[in-house]
Amino acid sequence: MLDVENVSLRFGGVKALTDISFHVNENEIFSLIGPNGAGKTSMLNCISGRYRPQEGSITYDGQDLLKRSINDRAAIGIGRTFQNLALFGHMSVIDNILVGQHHLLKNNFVTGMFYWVGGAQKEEEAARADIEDIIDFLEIQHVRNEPAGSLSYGLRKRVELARAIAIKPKLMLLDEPMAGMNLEEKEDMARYIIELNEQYGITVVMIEHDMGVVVDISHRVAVLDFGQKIAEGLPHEVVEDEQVKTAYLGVDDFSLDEEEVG
Amino acid sequence: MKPQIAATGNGLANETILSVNNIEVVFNEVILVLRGLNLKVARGKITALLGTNGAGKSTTLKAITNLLATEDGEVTRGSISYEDDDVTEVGPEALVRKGVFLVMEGRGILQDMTVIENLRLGAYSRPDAKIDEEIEQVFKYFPRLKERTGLAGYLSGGEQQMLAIGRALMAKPKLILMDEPSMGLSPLLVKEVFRIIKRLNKELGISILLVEQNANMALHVADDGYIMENGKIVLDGTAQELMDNEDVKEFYLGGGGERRSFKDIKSYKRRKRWL
Amino acid sequence: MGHVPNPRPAGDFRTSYIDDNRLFKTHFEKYAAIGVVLLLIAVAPFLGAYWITQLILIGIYAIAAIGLNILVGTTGQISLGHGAFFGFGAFASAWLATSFNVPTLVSMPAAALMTTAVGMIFGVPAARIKGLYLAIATLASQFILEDFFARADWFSGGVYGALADRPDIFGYMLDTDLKYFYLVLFWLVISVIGVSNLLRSRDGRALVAVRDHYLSAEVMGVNLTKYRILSFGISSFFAGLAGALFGHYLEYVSVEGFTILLSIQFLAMIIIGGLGSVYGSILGAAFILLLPQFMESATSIMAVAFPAMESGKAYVKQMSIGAAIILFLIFEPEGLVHRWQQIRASWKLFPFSR
Amino acid sequence: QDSVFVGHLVDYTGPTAFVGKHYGPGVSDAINYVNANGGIDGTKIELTQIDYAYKVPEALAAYKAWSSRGMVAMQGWGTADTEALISFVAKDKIPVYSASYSAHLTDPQGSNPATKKPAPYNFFYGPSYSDTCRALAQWAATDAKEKGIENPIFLHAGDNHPYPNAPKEACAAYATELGLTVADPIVVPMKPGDFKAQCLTIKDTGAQYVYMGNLGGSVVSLLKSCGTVGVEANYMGNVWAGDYLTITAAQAENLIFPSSTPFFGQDVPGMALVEKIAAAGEGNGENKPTHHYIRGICSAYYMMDAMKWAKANGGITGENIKAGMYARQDWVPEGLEGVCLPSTWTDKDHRGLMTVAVNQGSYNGGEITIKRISETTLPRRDDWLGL
Amino acid sequence: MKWDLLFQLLVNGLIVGMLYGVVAMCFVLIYKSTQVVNFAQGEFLVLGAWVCLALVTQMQLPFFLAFIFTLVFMAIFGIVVQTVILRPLIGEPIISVIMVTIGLSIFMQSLMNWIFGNDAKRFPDVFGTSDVVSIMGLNVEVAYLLSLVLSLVIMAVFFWFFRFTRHGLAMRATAFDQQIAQSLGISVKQTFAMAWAISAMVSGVAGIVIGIVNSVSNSLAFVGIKVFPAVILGGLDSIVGAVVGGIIIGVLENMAEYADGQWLKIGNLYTIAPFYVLIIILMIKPYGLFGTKDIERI
Ligand SMILES: Nc1ncnc2c1ncn2[C@@H]1O[C@H](COP(=O)(O)OP(=O)(O)OP(=O)(O)O)[C@@H](O)[C@H]1O
Ligand SMILES: Nc1ncnc2c1ncn2[C@@H]1O[C@H](COP(=O)(O)OP(=O)(O)OP(=O)(O)O)[C@@H](O)[C@H]1O
Ligand SMILES: CC(C)C[C@H](N)C(=O)O
Ligand SMILES: [Mg+2]
Ligand SMILES: [Mg+2]
Repeated sequence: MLDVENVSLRFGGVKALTDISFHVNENEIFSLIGPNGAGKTSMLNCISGRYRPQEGSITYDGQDLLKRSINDRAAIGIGRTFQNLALFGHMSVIDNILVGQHHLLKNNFVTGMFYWVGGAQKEEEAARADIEDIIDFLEIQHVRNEPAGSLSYGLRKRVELARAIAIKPKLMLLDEPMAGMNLEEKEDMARYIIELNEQYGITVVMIEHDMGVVVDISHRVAVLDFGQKIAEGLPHEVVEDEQVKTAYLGVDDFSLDEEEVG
Repeated sequence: MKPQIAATGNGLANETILSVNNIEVVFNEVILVLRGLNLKVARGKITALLGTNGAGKSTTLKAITNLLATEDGEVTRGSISYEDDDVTEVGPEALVRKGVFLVMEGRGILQDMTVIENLRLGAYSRPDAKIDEEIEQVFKYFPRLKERTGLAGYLSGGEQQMLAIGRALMAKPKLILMDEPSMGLSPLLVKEVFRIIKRLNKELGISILLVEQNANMALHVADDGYIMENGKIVLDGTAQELMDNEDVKEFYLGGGGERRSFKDIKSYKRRKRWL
Repeated sequence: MGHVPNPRPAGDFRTSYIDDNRLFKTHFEKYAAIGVVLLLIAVAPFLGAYWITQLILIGIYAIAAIGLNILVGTTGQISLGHGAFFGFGAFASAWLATSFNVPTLVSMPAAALMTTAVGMIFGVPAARIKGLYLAIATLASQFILEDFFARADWFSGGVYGALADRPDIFGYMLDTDLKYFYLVLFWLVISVIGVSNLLRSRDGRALVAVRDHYLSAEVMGVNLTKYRILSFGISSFFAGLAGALFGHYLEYVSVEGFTILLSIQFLAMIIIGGLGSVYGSILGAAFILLLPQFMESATSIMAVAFPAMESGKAYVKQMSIGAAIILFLIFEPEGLVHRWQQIRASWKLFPFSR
Repeated sequence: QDSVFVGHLVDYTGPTAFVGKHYGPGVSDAINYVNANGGIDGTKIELTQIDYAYKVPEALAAYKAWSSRGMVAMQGWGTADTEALISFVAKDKIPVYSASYSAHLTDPQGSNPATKKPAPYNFFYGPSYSDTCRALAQWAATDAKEKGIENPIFLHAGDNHPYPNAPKEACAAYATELGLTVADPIVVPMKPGDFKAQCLTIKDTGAQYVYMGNLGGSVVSLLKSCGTVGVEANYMGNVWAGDYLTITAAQAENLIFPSSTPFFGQDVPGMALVEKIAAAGEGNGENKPTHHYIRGICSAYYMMDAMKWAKANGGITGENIKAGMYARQDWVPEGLEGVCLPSTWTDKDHRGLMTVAVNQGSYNGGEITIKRISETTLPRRDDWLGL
Repeated sequence: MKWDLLFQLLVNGLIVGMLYGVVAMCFVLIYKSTQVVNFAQGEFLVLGAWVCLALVTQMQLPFFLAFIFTLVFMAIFGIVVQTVILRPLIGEPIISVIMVTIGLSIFMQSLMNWIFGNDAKRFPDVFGTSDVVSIMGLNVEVAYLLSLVLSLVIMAVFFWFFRFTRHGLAMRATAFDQQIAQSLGISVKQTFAMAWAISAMVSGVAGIVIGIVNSVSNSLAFVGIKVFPAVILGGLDSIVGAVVGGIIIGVLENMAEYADGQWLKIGNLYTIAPFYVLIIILMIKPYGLFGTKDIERI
């Protein structure tokens, strides 16, 4: 499904990614984990086109992704959510989600202006019906008409997911979908992701810091540290990896004893 | 309604560094977000404020520090007192000078400035600060910041969070309000951040009001806690009391005793309680 | 921009998605809009020459302002060159009509299309430049176009300007102001409907998305470059159309009419009316057009009371325009339309609003 | 007729206010004076003034409003607006007396094949810009001969704007005819500023005779900047660029400029009336009236004399006023003898006056001296009509 | 090629450009600290010139005193403008704020027209400022030389101010995000007032220089528009960029004049060339030569 080969990315002197390779199988939930600044978001940005790696190749569905423009990648079925919310704040939730359908709609500024003739109306209404399913699925009916900018953090994350689903993606990139959520909301979000994957057959690449979630729902995990891949494998294997433990996990308890304090 | 501190007894007044009395906050003159909220922060203690998304936690912190004006919000009822003074109307900069410092949600890093410049601005309210010395002090807590010489906007999430806390230290506050300091941090860093919070509290005696989604961690470091929903406090008590509360366990800490797997939630759903 | 909820009155449930996506949010709004248009049609013959002139100019400026609002309000790109595009439309239509004998009714939309092309050319920098840098780049296009008008004798008559005849419809001359008013009203209604439709369909959404968060808009499949430039094109279309109407109304087109001051006036219209609002554009156009005249009368009256002011009349009028803009923005920074919405919102939320 | 309506365009606040503040009151004071003293044989002139700040669209709007109010004649102002209005006033048959002396306004029937647009209803008092410039070129040629300058160079400096442009080509053609070398014209903005760059270019051309098509602040700036970089040339202004105020502001030395009336206070019979008008009206506030003020009076009086004729010959209408302009030859409005020079308009030729007086003005430590250095009457060449 | 002329134009461009640089810095100062683009910049300039002129000619003050008083006046004026007009707009969209400064410019322009008249008035000679000195063969007004020194000094001071002083840092912080600045204990109001006061003062100085060189008149306000290309070329928020941009525009104008006069014969390439170059440079460098890029992380 997705093949990342020898990707390297630099910002000036900063090496964000060094020689990263991994591949994601069709219909799996693949998690990227690693300490802050490891290059996880940068990796997603390379896949979705925000960044252009200096070296390496990314292949999706047999196509060379790096040759495609950013907006084109949505059209070929790559959806994504963002680490720091990136909704269209002044648009209503519905409109936000409809933007996801941009590449699926045909009407343009000419037919759009002549709404009633030229099929724009029909198409818009069909799209509207379409996204209603997504709204139901993510349980955001009550905020449909609110401007996205006034929603609370958790709801915004959900709307972002809805917007990405509206793209009708085959591959979904999720950047910390559960950050800033409480347990209950995380549970909801986990449920949505699993359902996306199982019911709709969407392949998911997810970045997440909550190890509980990662271990529970992902099929495979890759670990980045300082721009390098330090481990890859099944979730429970990876968490036992010593290198991963020291770089990322630490000891799994709530004690904050002042070991290092001095 | 003015706070009646005398009535609650002098002893308590001394121990309470901050008290929020029945405040109401309205945005854009029409949206009511806080609906009569009460809470107290004990001097030298860590108080956790937990709650669902959109409950109004961030709004509470901004109301305390009087930062709502830029978002077209205002406190329309109730009062806030800090160290026995009514500070409901006191401007944000005066509050910083009085020793109340907010570490904002999303960290509030000045992205187009360097780490050092960010830290220097932390001490803005203290013109007489010995900046260089104090910055070295902060680097003792956050050694990895020292190596970062570029713009703060290019720091990773964890580093930005440390910078935000470091900047708070530069202000030498008596009370720090923290808005989701662990958000987006790796497990290791989450721990480190909480450890630092605990240390600041212990070593420097700074009182802390901690807003968190990571309820487990928060209640572990906190002395007291509040749970808010829909603009109101619905539950309060010592951290231990809260941790033992069944509902809190269910909704914030995850399961009764055993941690349940996220995979099994699909069918499972129990809905809200306290309201 | 603050958020105002837009709750619908109780009982106004929508039963289908069609309802949810109407041009008019309530029946009242729909009938009010139709009513105003009908009223104007009916009343126009009885208005004096003065008011007809005002209405014509308001209509023309409103069309241009609606166009600018697409660029500024919807796509979030500040333009300080709208006046020049307006001028381009005026010159282009006059040029087509005089040099090629194109019938004026055709030359006007044709001029609008030419302006679209020019707008897109000057919009190319928008693919790379953002925010205030872009604003200043559009300032440059204002000056470059002005210079072009002053120099391109073949096109604009150079600094001497060009004649532009009143249009005729198959031999029927629109020679009186009243007839011309109906033409302007026709185009205004078309523009309002067209733009409102645009804003509720795919490309309109894309424009707003580009404004609100262009990075994520691109990831959602919106071609940034295309929409940034397109938005210049669409906005220029309406500028060109309005310019053409303006030229043939005055029957003479002169470089001096399309200075940076006009561009500023257009900006003032949409800000005072309300950014991003079609109806706001119309209100803003009326405000900016009538303000100087109101001030003129006001200062004349004042001059009677204080004869000392007589010599300063012209200045006081100018000053009061500046002052009105300032005061307006201080006390009503989000525009006339916003005030209306706020009144409406609190009225509908009544027991729960403050 | 109890009263007739006349519109009056003025620029008191725009880029040409520098002289507009003098000419405009000349017109209105004269009309008010006549109104106060019996009007046009009993008919009062209802004068409405609009300060259009030299903007063509504003002028157009004012014209439209006025013509629908039944205006019989208009006192206009600038070249750009007057030329823009040519076909409108012709259609509406409203004579316009402009302060624009553009030669483009002088061919009423388009008898010169080179004329772009015939201007049957346009009049002005004084020699056209082209003719004044020709007279200045003549003076330059003579001056060069006297001084023994080998290859005298002539240059036009002015904005790309109808007013400075008006005489540009015509004058260059005649200067060439006179044996002057004509350098490429230099564009100098109408707004004052630092023109050292332009002056360096002027210096580079080696021009000895610089014709300045602008006025007021721009001329002052040009003189200063060119003085700074050391351009050695004779500066010739057009009629609007030469007055004691410009000379003072620029501290000019030997500024050559034309005039078509005597200066205020000079000893001619008609000056008594001018002084009365100035005393009764606003004059120029505290300032001594300039010759622009006096030209304004002449413009108004020619119009009013033509109205008088019209009243006696079928009533004051635009057409009759026009006819009134043609009724006499070499005429001077009553009471202004020696102030307004004898002028002739015919239905084929609106060049009222062909006589140009050339003056030289200097500022020496606060003292202004202006002396007349020549007076030329140009021939009415057919190929010059309208150009 | 006429090297001599070219060289003189070059020198002229450099000198005039320095003055543009000073005005551009006033601009940048306000932008950098308040995110406001001041369209009334030109009017600020003219106001300074008028006030100083009035003090010298009408109050008969010695120039030095008049200069000091002008600075004081401008500082107060800046604070008043900020407090009365801009403070209420804190937090409004940038375009509303732009519009307000445009309104202010319209207001000031006509008020000054009214009070001071619309003719150009000559500045009386002050310590020989209208004398001329020859620099590399080009005669230049002494006032320009003063402005040259001045611009270097101002630039150095500004540079130091924004980099190393706490008020300078506070101004930058405020510009970045007012809420964050407030949370750090910075008084947004004071910071803004200070920025406007400083900018108005420096504008006053520039206005006096320009007034001495060109005579004082309201149309000098066009310098405010002229520096736009300079500011943008340099980068809206770069002090050094302002000066570099000013010099580039100054030189460019003069080179355009040369090309125009020698070969192209267009007429006013001088005024329009900067705008073409502006667009071209922005296409290559969207944030000007030294402007800070927005950090676009997602
Ligand atoms: N646009 C950019 N310019 C310069 N440096 C960048 C840019 N984007 C990312 N970096 C750098 O690349 C490194 C990796 O950043 P990235 O955001 O990918 O980390 P991450 O793994 O997503 O961390 P986190 O868990 O905190 O989100 C960091 O050191 C960061 O500073
Ligand atoms: N500027 C604003 N304008 C309008 N409504 C707002 C604004 N800020 C917050 N709100 C509303 O106030 C409510 C509380 O928001 P707040 O950010 O305080 O929640 P929170 O408890 O911090 O949530 P989270 O855990 O998601 O950060 C939300 O419903 C939100 O929609
Ligand atoms: C220069 C001004 C006096 C106007 C002048 N009458 C012109 O021809 O435009
Ligand atoms: Mg990340
Ligand atoms: Mg929050």
